[in-house]
Amino acid sequence: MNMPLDLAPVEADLPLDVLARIYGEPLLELPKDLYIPPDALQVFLEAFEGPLDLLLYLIRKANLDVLDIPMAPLTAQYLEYVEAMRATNLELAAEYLLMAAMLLEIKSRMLLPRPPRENAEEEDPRAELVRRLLEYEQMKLAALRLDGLPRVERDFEWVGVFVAEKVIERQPEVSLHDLQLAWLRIMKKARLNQSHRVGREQLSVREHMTAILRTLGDGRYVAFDALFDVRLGAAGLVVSFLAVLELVKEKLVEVTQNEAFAPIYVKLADGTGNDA
Amino acid sequence: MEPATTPEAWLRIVEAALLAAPSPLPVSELRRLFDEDPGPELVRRLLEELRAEWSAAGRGAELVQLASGWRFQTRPEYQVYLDRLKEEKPPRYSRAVMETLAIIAYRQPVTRGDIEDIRGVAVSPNVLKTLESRGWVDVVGHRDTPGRPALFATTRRFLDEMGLRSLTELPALTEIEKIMDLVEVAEGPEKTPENSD
Amino acid sequence: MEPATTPEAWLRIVEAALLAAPSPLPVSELRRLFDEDPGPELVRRLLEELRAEWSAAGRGAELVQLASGWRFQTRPEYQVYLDRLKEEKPPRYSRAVMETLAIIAYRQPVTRGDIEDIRGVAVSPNVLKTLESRGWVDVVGHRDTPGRPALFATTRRFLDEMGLRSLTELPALTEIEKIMDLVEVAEGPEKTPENSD
Repeated sequence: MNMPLDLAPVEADLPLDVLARIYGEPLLELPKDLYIPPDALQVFLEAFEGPLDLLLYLIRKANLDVLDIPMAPLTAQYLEYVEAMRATNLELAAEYLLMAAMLLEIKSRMLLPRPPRENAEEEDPRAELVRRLLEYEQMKLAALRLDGLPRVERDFEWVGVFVAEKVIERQPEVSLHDLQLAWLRIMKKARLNQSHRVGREQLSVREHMTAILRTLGDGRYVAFDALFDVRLGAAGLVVSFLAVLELVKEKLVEVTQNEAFAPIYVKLADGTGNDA
Repeated sequence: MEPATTPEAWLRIVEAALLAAPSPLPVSELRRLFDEDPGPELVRRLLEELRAEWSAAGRGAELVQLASGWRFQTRPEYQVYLDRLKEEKPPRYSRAVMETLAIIAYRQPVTRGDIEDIRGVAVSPNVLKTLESRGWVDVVGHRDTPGRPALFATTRRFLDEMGLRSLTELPALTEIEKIMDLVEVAEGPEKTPENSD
Repeated sequence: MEPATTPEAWLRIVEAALLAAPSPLPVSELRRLFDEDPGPELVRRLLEELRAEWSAAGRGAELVQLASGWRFQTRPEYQVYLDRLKEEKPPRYSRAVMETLAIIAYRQPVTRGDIEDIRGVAVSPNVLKTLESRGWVDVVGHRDTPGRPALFATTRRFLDEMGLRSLTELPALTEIEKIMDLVEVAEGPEKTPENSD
């Protein structure tokens, strides 16, 4: 007797076909005389997921009605398998023996005279076994279908393209709030006094100081008037003027006038300028 | 960078994000791509358009919606080719693993005892470990019974990796009656079950 | 699976492989995709065609050739959008950089010496270089004192990037002083302030 050795659990690659799976169980042909070479028996045992699986196999193979299981032949056949396994000293899971005991018990209860009541069906000693067999079979089929779903890495791959990075360097983000806090820290640390107080007005003076320095950046003389933009309005002109005064005070610019009423020129103070 | 103002530009931004994403992107995440939040409806329209565009072009990959968001994946018909470049084959799972997974998926949350009741055999710790380490199953709580056994359920990742949006998309269970019908069909004398396909 | 026999099918197989590949694929690797080795020339033609196809469609990603092979990558112009999905926080300037920037912004024009006077510590050249290379600060002149130290001021770009029209829109220091008490409560002595927005 040549036992197929590929008794592995139902192949996942089979097309999803319930009928074929129910009736196309591994081991369609069992040796009639139940002589099974020990190594084949091992494989056989591994092909089943437990006593429920084995019972289902026996029931389905014999085309028995699961709702009206003939307990005597089924129990007999089950016991033969279990005996064969025990005889070859295979390590048999305790559940197989437990099931054997359960089958025998059901069989013996079936032999007892039935009470003449109408609701005998509910008291059928096989009811619990049938419920378990059907529930297990349902999950067994569900497992096959689940295995049949397209699955990542087996049936498809995730797409993950490279992100072109480093082309733009990630710059730190700075908010006005950050700037405010930074300044605040400085003030706290230095216990800044009045001289470091800078108000809104002074800030605009400082802004103009920077603007004037930029205008004078190349070291040339610039007409005093040209430093003032009338579009800034009176307040703006005052601020510009204050900026020039501050620059003079800080010796950053020189103001020259050759004679009274002659044009006034402004240039960067000596040695100042971007000629470095 | 000038702001993306045309629908075509939006499509391309969403496409770039989805192509590069290491995990499925939900609509809420995709909304963050833009200078101004376009709202969920517009993003969903862009996604549908993108999906249709890729589908019509018959590309090597397709845009799919999964439990945790949208993602590009290669079409299954190309897997046989892609497998040739693979170093190692994806794991195959034993019947014990798949049956345990099915019971957790369809009956969740369940304890190990529940699984053993249904399968009629002890569940090896390796089986649950296999499913947990794949990220398909995790412990979502404990049943308030003696021993406080752990309750197992499937994860979002399980759905994602099976290409499902929700548990309701699991293959329908064969109804018990159906199983019995099948038996009756097969019980016909000598009759082999017909397979029309 | 019927064998892929048309050039269009080959293109799609190569496309799927490249989209799913975790690293660049050399031509030698791509040849292994097919039932029969198409040879390097045909694979190269397919790659060129694929590149042209993606480029013409103006997709969010492009096919590029690198030293180690070919790969798809997102177009650089989309990075600014993709960055928004990143979990990681953007880099932050050190305390020294931020304080130096604040001093230059509020006290400009200032020399490095001025900054050191106010901060009470030496200013590393890197700090100023950081701000200059960002384009936020530049040298507007030199003070007429020994050594002719450079005078730093903020630039127009600084204002633009901070969303200001002029320096006068910087938070007024009177306001700052008003909230000082609040900050003293909120800010521990060693703690770097967190940006609350």
